[in-house]
Amino acid sequence: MLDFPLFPESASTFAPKVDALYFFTLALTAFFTLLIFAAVLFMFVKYRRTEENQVGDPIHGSTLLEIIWSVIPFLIVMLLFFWGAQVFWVGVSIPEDAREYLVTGKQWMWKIQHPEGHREINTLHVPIGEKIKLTMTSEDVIHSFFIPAFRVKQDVLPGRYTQLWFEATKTGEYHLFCTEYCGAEHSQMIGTVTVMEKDEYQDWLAGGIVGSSPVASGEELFQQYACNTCHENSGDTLRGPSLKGIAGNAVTLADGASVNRDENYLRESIVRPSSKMVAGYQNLMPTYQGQITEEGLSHLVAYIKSLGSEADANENSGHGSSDHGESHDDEAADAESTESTEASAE
Amino acid sequence: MSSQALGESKLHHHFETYEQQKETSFLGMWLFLAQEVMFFGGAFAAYVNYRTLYPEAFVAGSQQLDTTIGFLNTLVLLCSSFTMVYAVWAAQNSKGPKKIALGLYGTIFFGGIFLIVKYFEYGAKFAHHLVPGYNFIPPVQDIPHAESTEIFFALYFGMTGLHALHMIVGMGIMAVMLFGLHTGKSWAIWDRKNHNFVEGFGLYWHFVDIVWIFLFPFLYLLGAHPPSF
Amino acid sequence: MSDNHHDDEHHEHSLKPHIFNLLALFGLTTLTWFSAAYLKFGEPWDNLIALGIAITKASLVILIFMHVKEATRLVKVCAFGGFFWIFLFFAYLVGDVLTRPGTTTYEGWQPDVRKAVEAPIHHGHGGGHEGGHGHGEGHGAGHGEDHGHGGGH
Amino acid sequence: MSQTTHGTTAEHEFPKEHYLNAAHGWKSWLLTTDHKRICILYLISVSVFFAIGGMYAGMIRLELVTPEGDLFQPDTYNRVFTMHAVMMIFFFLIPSIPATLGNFFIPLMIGAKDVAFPKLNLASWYMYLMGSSLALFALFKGGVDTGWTFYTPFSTTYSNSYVSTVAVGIFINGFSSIFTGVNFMATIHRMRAPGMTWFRLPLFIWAHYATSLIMVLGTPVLAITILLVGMERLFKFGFFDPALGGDPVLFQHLFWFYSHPAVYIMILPSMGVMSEIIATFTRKPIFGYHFVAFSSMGIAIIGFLVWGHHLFLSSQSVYASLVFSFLTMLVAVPSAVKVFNWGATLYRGSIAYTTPMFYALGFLGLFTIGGLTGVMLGTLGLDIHMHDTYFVVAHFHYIMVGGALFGYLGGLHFYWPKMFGRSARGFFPHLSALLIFVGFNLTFFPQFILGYLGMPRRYHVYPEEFQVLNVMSTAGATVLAIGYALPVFYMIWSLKRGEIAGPNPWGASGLEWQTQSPPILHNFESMPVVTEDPYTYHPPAQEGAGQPAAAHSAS
Repeated sequence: MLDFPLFPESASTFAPKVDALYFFTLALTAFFTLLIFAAVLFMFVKYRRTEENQVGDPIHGSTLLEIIWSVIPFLIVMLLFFWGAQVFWVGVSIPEDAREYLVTGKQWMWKIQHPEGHREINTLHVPIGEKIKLTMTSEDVIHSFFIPAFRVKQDVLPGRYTQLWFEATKTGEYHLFCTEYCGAEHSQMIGTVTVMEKDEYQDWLAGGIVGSSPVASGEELFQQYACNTCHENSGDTLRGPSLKGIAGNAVTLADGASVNRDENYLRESIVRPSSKMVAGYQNLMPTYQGQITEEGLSHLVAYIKSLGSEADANENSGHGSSDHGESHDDEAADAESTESTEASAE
Repeated sequence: MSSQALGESKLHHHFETYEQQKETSFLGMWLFLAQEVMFFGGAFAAYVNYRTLYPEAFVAGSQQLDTTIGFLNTLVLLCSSFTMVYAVWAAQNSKGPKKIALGLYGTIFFGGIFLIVKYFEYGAKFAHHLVPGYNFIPPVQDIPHAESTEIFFALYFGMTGLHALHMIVGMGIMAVMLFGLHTGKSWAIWDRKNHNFVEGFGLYWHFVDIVWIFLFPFLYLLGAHPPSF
Repeated sequence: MSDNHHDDEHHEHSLKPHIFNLLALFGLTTLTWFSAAYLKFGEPWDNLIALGIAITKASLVILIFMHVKEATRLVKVCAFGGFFWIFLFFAYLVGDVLTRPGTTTYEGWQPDVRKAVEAPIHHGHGGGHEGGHGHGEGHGAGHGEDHGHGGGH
Repeated sequence: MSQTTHGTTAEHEFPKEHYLNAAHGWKSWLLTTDHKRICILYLISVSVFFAIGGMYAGMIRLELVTPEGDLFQPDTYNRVFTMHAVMMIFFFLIPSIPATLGNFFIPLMIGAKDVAFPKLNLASWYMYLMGSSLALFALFKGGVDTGWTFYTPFSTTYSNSYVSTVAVGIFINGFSSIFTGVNFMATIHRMRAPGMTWFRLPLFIWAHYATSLIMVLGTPVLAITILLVGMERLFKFGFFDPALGGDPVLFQHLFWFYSHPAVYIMILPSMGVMSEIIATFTRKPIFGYHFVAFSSMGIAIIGFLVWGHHLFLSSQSVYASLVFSFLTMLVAVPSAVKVFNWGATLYRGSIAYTTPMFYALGFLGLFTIGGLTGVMLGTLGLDIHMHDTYFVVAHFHYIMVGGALFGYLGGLHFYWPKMFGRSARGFFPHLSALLIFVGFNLTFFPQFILGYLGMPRRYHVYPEEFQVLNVMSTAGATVLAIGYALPVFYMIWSLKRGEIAGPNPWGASGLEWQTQSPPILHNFESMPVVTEDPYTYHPPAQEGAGQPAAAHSAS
């Protein structure tokens, strides 16, 4: 019964960085608290009032002391600021080469999809020693995705994508919590994260029911909504911009601004196509808000991102690949504008 | 409005001098106005946030508003500020209750015109399906963030509504002041020595004017087009 | 506040500055209306002109109509402090919005006025934002299997 | 100030005329404009809300004894913790010290007959009453389940509880706060007695001036935010719900622009009380008076610019997070300066062992822990892990209970004899202070550990391994509850039976101790004239007036 943890499991490459900062600040807190308690108690006893009419020494202060105890705390908190910012920077710098999982939060469950297509609800299986990136969105209110053992947390908002990343270092089962209050069963919006050896993970993948991968589902949707009529195979001129190789690159918009085509841009361009029009195209596309589920949107975005290179596109899309050759001119133009505006987008 | 914050005809028990009483009541009034600045400021912050996010939608929204009406209404409100100044001047210089009342009637008159115009402007929004959450249809479709024009109109109704509410409260207070003047109430004898109430209320009315001075360009002008005569 | 310290002196106030002030305000209002309608210097400038004129007008009202010009320093601080404070808030807010990932960068940005000027088109098309309202009922819907995931089935 | 007798043994008679018997009947209370009577009205009403909030706290701790969540339905639990926070923050902590002790003692300390706008003062109490009644009404109808932060779009679209009612209640209550702030600032600027220069003001006044600044500049932003939420709920104006085109992060900016400084509304007055208590019971000037005074202003001003540290993980811009983290770090410096100066004041003092002094010592330790854990949370890298866990809960309870409530209770014990003319001292007050200190630490220290282990806030069901620490916390809460209950008995008892205090039972300096206890209706028989710096104590060796005051020049 009295065997209870005082310190959480540390199971990611990020965790030791946070823990080091934690132990340092903890030591600092303990030092100053004990210092003040001890000093106060000592003086409390030493300078106790012994006579009824006794008064204290009229000491008014010392500028030197004031400077000392302003500057020292200032230096300490600056150290904490820079150290903390550096750790934070590691946390928010999402590695490009990570395996990408899609996460959708809703009241009150986490829906997770592996890059290979496996779906899980409230569980997450990941291989050890590999960088994992989660692209997350919510169907309703704000949630927050938290794995204490990895020391990672990120709010999950409706209407936009947020990301977090980790690299597990220890196999085992860990808690997964929602930490942004989200309604009645907030405390039930929990799950487990299972970290497995790589080969075990492969076995697990093989044993599971394979749905279609996000990219494949995305492509299916792409066909179903006939996106290709405008974005791929419309003969002479494309009515919409080609989608190949665009993800992650900057583009010049009709109004002259430049925007980085990240996940949020792609999502917005599906949901509200008119929001950020690429230069040189008419506003013809209808809005798909409310017509495609959040997961479907994630799939479409994943599919568009998979069109990163010609090779990828061919491998992933059986049907549409024959038309890909058509749009070289536009791509070149795209690439050019990309280069010219990349600097301003940064 | 803290009417009790403004000077009255007697020296209150907790003050030592008239001057102290007067300075205190004005300081209180100014602090209250600073508070009002932050209150409207919060709404302006929402405006600034969304204009940064959806500039085209806000331009499209502005263009649904008639700048000529806005312009004329601004002039009307400035006139009401002037008549308010006149009332304060009349009180400060012991010009007698008639002139004070004249200033107040003028202020109510111009304020009333402003509100009546506002009423017709609101009515037009209902007719043109521009009331957010009720019958909204984006006025222009083929611009980026066309749907967000709805937020523009939400802010338009929210902010002009709050402004109008402040005017209505002000006009209510003026009605009480006029009642006092006409019935010769002791608290409504305003002259050179005692005009704190009139002057303090004047500050409030001018503040309401200032709010409109910012609302006019924010809502009507930024991205406006030439008016059609 | 104009006569804090001279209450008892018979020092007649003049209406003149107020009349001039009213005329100046009329002039500035006309100017801002005219410049917004006919002068187009491009996005940041038009807005800055409109805001600059608004700030000038507000300052005139504060300084002259509200007698702050002759008031004590404390009153001056109160009169302008609130504006300064809310301005700080705006600065932070815009700073956050502009540096968030996914926000358009504003170099050389021009609003597409051309399109917005066209006569209002009333598409009977509200579907775009209606989608969200339905979620309100989702409150009680608990752990049902996620219906229609992927949307492509 | 004239020579004071520091002895506390002199026999006193209870004054015949004082503010409590200056008028009779319920009208004389409900229509009073006397700041001292309004203090009493506030004292009664905030105590009621403290009791209600405390009851809810008890329900939370009771539920969390077991990990299963078997006492309440999830929905009920959510309403319980929301009502706990709403009652405690908006209807207890924010008005607690300013509206009671501030109301009573600001005029007394600066030598004024009343606050600048007595009727506004009464209006503020009625605003408080209206706002809190609406919240109570919502509570009886079933409460509200959004958490006190009202995060959108949950509060605007998804919650089925009485959000609008409570929002209107908080909106109205906001005006009570604004009125109080305007009143105090005008009072401190314009109502000081002759000779009471800015640097002769007690530090209590400086702290309240800084507090009032926040009340005047911050509260209206909360009011407009609440109004926008109300409009979104009622008219479907899409201000904050992404489904309607809004930006939920904007809500968080607007909300925390008030609600972070609101924490300083709670703690600054408490710091003011601490300065008074420590100076009185060491009988010595506060070390570094100017630095303590300016640090209050520094905390108020910088504290306004750090709200974004609640948004590190909300998808706020990373650059904004860096700026906010930096400013959060800066705010730690004036807080540290205060703690060091209070500590240094004890040096070579004449320390009396009294209940208020025990509270002050508890405050010093707990505020240090609360402040430093706040710095930990402001550290970007750590906040990723700690945000929205019990670590945050423990941190802000160390500030709000260990800081603000200790100040309130300490101040109440300190000023009780002045307010009612009779002392409440001896064994029970000491015991109560001890129980509160021990109970508080037992309740909230385990929560730091729980937080780092990863237990999220607002959880009604939690993993089993967290149970032991939660049981400890609940056990502590029981001790805490006993500690809170004791004063109700001995303080009410003291009103009739307590030892008659006399004007200056503690041998303190300051104008408020010059007049009789309880004071007369207009505070002073004649206008006091101030000739000395605050906290000047004359050595008692030579009898009689005319002794040169102790060295004045600081530093």
